[in-house]
Amino acid sequence: ASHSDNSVKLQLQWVTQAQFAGYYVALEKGYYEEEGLDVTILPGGPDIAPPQVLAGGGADAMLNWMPSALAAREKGLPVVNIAQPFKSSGLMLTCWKDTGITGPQDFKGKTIGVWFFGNEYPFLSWMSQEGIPTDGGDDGVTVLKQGFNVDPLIQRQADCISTMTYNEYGQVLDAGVSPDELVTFKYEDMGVATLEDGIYVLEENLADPMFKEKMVKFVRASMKGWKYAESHPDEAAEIVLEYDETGAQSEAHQKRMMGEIAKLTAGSDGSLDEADYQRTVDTLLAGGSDPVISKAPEGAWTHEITDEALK
Amino acid sequence: MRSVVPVLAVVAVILAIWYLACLPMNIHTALTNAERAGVAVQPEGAAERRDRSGIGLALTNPGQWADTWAQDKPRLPAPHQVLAELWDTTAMKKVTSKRSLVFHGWITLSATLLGFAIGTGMGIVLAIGIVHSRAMDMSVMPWAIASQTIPILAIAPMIIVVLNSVGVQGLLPKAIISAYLSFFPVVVGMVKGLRSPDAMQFDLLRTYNASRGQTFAKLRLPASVPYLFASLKVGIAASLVGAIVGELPTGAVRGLGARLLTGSYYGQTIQIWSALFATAVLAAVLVALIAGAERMTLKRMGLGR
Amino acid sequence: MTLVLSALILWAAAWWLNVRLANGPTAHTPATKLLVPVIFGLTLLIMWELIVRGLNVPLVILPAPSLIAARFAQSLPILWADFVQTFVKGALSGYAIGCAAAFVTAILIDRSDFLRRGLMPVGSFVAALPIVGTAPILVMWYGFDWQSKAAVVVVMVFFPMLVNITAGLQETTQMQRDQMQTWAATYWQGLWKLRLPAAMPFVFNGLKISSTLALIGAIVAEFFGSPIVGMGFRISTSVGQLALDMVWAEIVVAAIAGSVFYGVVALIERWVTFWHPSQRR
Amino acid sequence: MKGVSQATVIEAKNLDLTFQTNDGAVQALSGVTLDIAAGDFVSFIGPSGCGKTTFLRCIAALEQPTGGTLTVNGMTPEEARKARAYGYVFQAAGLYPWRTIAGNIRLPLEIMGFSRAEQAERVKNVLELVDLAGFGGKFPWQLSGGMQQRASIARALSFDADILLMDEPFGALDEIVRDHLNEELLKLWARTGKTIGFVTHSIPEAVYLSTRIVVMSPRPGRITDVIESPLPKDRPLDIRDTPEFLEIAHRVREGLRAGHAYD
Amino acid sequence: MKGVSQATVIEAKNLDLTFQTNDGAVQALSGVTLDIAAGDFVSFIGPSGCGKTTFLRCIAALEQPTGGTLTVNGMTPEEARKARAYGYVFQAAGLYPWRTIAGNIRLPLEIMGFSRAEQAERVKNVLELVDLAGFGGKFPWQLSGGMQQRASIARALSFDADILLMDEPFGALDEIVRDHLNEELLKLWARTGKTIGFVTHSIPEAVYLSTRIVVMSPRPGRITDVIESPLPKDRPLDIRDTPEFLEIAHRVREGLRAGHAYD
Ligand SMILES: Nc1ncnc2c1ncn2[C@@H]1O[C@H](COP(=O)(O)OP(=O)(O)OP(=O)(O)O)[C@@H](O)[C@H]1O
Ligand SMILES: Nc1ncnc2c1ncn2[C@@H]1O[C@H](COP(=O)(O)OP(=O)(O)OP(=O)(O)O)[C@@H](O)[C@H]1O
Ligand SMILES: Cc1ncc(C[n+]2csc(CCO)c2C)c(N)n1
Ligand SMILES: [Mg+2]
Ligand SMILES: [Mg+2]
Repeated sequence: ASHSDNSVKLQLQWVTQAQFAGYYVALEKGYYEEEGLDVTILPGGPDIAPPQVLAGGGADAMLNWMPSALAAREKGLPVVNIAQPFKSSGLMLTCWKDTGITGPQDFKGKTIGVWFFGNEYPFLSWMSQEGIPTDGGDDGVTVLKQGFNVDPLIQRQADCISTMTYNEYGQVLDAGVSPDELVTFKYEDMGVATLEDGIYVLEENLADPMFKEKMVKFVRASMKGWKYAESHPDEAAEIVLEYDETGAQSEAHQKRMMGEIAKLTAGSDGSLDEADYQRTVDTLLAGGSDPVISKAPEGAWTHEITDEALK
Repeated sequence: MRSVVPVLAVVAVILAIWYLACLPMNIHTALTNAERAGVAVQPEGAAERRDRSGIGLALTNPGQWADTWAQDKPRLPAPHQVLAELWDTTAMKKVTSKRSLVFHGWITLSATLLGFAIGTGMGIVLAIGIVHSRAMDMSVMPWAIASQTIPILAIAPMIIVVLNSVGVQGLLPKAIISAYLSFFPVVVGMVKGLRSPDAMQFDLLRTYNASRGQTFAKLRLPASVPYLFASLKVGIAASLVGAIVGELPTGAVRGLGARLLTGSYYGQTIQIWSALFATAVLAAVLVALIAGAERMTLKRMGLGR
Repeated sequence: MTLVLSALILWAAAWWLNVRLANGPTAHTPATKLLVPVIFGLTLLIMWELIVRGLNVPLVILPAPSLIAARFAQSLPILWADFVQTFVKGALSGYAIGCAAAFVTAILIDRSDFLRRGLMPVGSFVAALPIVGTAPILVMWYGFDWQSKAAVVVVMVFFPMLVNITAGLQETTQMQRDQMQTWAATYWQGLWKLRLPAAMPFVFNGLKISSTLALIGAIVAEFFGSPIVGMGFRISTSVGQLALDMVWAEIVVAAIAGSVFYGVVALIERWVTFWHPSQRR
Repeated sequence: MKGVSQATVIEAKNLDLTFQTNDGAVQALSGVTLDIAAGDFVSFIGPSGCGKTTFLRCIAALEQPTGGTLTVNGMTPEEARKARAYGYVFQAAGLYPWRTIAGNIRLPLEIMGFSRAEQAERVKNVLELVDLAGFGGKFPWQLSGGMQQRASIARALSFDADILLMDEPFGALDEIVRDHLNEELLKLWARTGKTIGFVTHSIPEAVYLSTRIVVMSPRPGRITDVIESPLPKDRPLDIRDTPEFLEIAHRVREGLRAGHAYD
Repeated sequence: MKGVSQATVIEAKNLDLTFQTNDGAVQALSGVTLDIAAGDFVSFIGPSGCGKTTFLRCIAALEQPTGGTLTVNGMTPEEARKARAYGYVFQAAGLYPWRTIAGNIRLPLEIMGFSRAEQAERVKNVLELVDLAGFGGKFPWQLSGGMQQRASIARALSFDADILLMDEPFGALDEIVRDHLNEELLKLWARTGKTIGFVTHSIPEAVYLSTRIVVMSPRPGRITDVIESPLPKDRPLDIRDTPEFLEIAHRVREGLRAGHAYD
């Protein structure tokens, strides 16, 4: 492929929302333009696998959770992490308090909603660490493939569901539930956190210096966007709303989301922390009978881009 | 026209049942809300009520009925809520607004129409091939049937990605998915139609020593028109479904399909229902348009009676 | 490039063979009728294989048929469990309920012209609601397990069945109905002995259409929430894991199951409507 | 046979029937007065659309006259139908393709609640009567048109109604087969003494079969002539070449021509 | 008129035709030998299934004989068809419902490549010939059965073929209309001098129309009798009540009966 032009296509892993505020801010504020880049942001959705889009040449870079990206790497799609704007994980399980759940061991016999599509790995490895089978029964948990809203919890079809601190948890509260009625388990607190929203590209492209240079500019501008978003959350949320073409987002929701997102990006300057990486890999390797990755990956990340960008 | 009264009667009954159904459907949430607001309900505690039937709860708590028709994110929105949302997102918004259903409807419609055109064209060409070539008939027909047993939702993302990788983006991928759904009814109907003249009508042309092309133009084609229209009505509805399915894996940004989907991410049931109804209305309008064209054409051809 | 070229040559050769077979003296034997589509299908498969290899299409975009076959063979137990969950529990039960409900409704409608004129337009409007919209709602109402999938299937097959049965019940000629009258037959006798048998070709038309809809409906519904088994579940999660070979293995199962289902209904049709001109030869 | 003073079976007085259609009212029958005695063989002949079928349908209570009176065996047509007074044979055989010949003949018997044994017995008898013994197990489409029509007559005979109404039963058959069935029908009539109302388009057929020929004219359907046949009851086929026969045929033709407007 | 030695138009020698069906071979024609001279009106009569239609179709090259020879104007039927030797009229009018009457008549002319002006001219002429002037703009279903059949004859006449083949053209019409069309057909034949092959089931029709009547018998289809008509060319309708007419009719009936096995 020719990387001599200055266009960059970024595949998001979800619909337009404040989770991706940094990129929209960089676009809106002209940071990309300043770098001489012409950036297109492609929203995602439940039917879009960003690695597949990357493989098909539909995008130059993608956002992905690391478990999913590492799994893709083992499947023969060599993606490489070039930057990690999210320092901490926002993933958690949210349960009704009145189910009597106080700790992971109480999950036995309960029904739990989990996101699949490559996002089930952290949960599975957590359960295997706790020694809880995931195939139903009184001693195990019954797993549901959760859709992308909080209905299963509200309707009490599940005792616990997966939520993101910045999104679904807020939706539960919006439904009128007070935090006292809920128990939450953050993966971060349980020691099973895996890295989320990183920027990935195809390994073969990195061999091309032109492409590398483009990515350097892209990451630099993006991080500038992120930092601006962190310090101006309300403005960032409004920018996101501006770019949402579905017209389905509400302002209140996006502002709150931006507030939570800022907490997750806070500790990162964009470069991947090797310790976080190692913890993610360890968690995944500890996964149960059907592990996400069977061996520690090689070359799944690089500091070359961030080193250059942050100079 | 004779149907107006029966239709109204049926609609009235459906509305009544609908309102009633809101009671058991939404009562759990209504009670929880009431409890949070400090109102006494029977029995107390959401966990307690969890396995109770909605009907029983509705009967024991008549005080909360009104709330079942006025929730923000109800399990079953009440008809007036859906209507209000429909009104709000069509008449009250500029058509260029992202929050206008007309805007989203237009996006979907354009993919539908393009897909319908492609699908119909392909279907007709395939049907012509099938009636003129035994080899094609025998090889293609079974696979055309099999192709329809494949869940389109499963391959739609792949179609999008594959097309994307060869540089095709935007309207066309959606239209192709929509064409995939609409070509089949057209093939089936058109094959039937092209074969509908009886042996005598073919013999007649043979006594005139007519060529294959003449037989097609003068006999097969006109004879197939009624069949074609019947298929087109099925086909346009299928196209619409295809366009919506095609919208899901394209980043779901615009169109009625995207409305449905984003509505479901945020549990916006009212938004889902109004998008659903907008789709059904769109389908009804499209089918009615084709039916109108059918009436006109058949009348011209002396077939409309 | 040579692989792509050989694919094209293969296409030409197979087509030539099929033309010969279809127009040859054995064209009307059952063996040829089976052979021709099989050759066509095989040709497509081999071309797929050659092109995917020839153009080096990445596995995560389009796997070669050989890989799909290998995955299929390795995953039989998983595929079987998914099949039972989606087809047997979801699709079949929904199909049965939907068809039965349409049947009862058709007879109600048949007795009342008022109901028919009221229900048919409303019904066709409701039938135009796309499943991608109704499925999430039904999953929300009927839970994650097969019941909600069956409900989606019921909604999908109900109206096509209703239309066909109603049309079928109108199928008798004035003369046949008059005949019943001269014998002073009751409504139910007329229904049972005349109109139902006469409606059978239409009923089966509806049953065939619905058979393909049923499986698709059950699979699609699983996209919107499911237990961790089922064809739709597997397809959607496998896409996320980039296990495209698994996705296609499930699609193969769906195509086989759908075609066989259709074929079985068509066979029963032959047997029940043996008397209809289209079934006689 | 009681000569001219036989019991009256069907009595129509001043019968009117007007259909309301989208294009306005169509008067199908106007002032039709006719008595049919027990054992009569009455043919109705007239141009297309003159109301022959309509009159037969009135008798069978398939149509409701809009004026005049009509009694069958002293009852209303409705009551007569419930009393199983008629067998009706339509122009097309109208056999159910999913039932065998025997099954088709059994159909009215099932509906009328005959016992199984009785059903079998009667089916056997009428199959013999119409010369179809041995064909009971065949399906209609496996038989020629003439055989199908015979089966349809057998079906109308199976429950032994006193009145047989036949609406162009042989219209679709070729002349030779038709001749043959005409002969058979006469024999059957002689043997059973049923009262027969018979619609036809063919003058020779009407003259050959009937004791009375009713000539009708269209718009509005009226009876223009009723011709009593002087032919003996026993009629070989070549009676059709005798002068008496031709004389009657001529009279019928004249009557027809009088009321006819081409197309 | 050259008396008996007119030019032979259709010459069949020892024609055989066997259909291969799923239930085995059906011999539809066996050893059929017949000469038809220019200007002849030949009727074919015989019980259902005796091969009348098949023979006509062989002449029109719609069916391929399996034995014997058949020439039309000294050519093979195929060549004769390409030379537009025949007009063919089927039992049902078979008009295309999406074309007006004029459009239907124009159909063969379009196919044969007549000029626009010529087409219009010819359509006008044949419409007058069959008494349908003024109905050209109507659709078939707006006409009565008899008028439709006349239109179908006009269509066969439009391109002025020398041979007219008619397969039970009036079978579906009622007797009065049929009589009328018979008269018209005779006039047309007299006026144009065409050679006509005519299939019918009706004995009076065959006798009334033909110069020669070919009687056929079924299984396998053979010619059992060829009757030359002594009737004059000019035939009023009531010629049918003359002894000569009845004499021929009787002979035809006997010939038919001889070869006939009921059903
Ligand atoms: N159900 C109906 N509604 C309206 N008009 C009718 C109906 N049935 C018959 N007619 C009209 O009544 C007239 C008499 O019809 P009928 O069928 O009795 O004629 P017919 O003598 O039996 O004719 P044919 O010889 O063609 O069978 C016709 O003009 C016909 O169009
Ligand atoms: N295409 C065919 N395939 C097989 N058998 C045929 C075919 N066409 C005609 N036959 C058979 O050939 C025989 C002669 O048929 P044909 O149609 O010529 O009879 P016909 O004298 O015209 O009879 P009808 O008076 O009923 O029209 C019949 O036994 C018929 O079943
Ligand atoms: C198809 C698909 N499903 C789930 C996720 C996981 N995920 C990442 S961000 C996000 C939204 C949170 O509000 C979710 C659910 C994904 N990436 N792609
Ligand atoms: Mg009638
Ligand atoms: Mg014939």
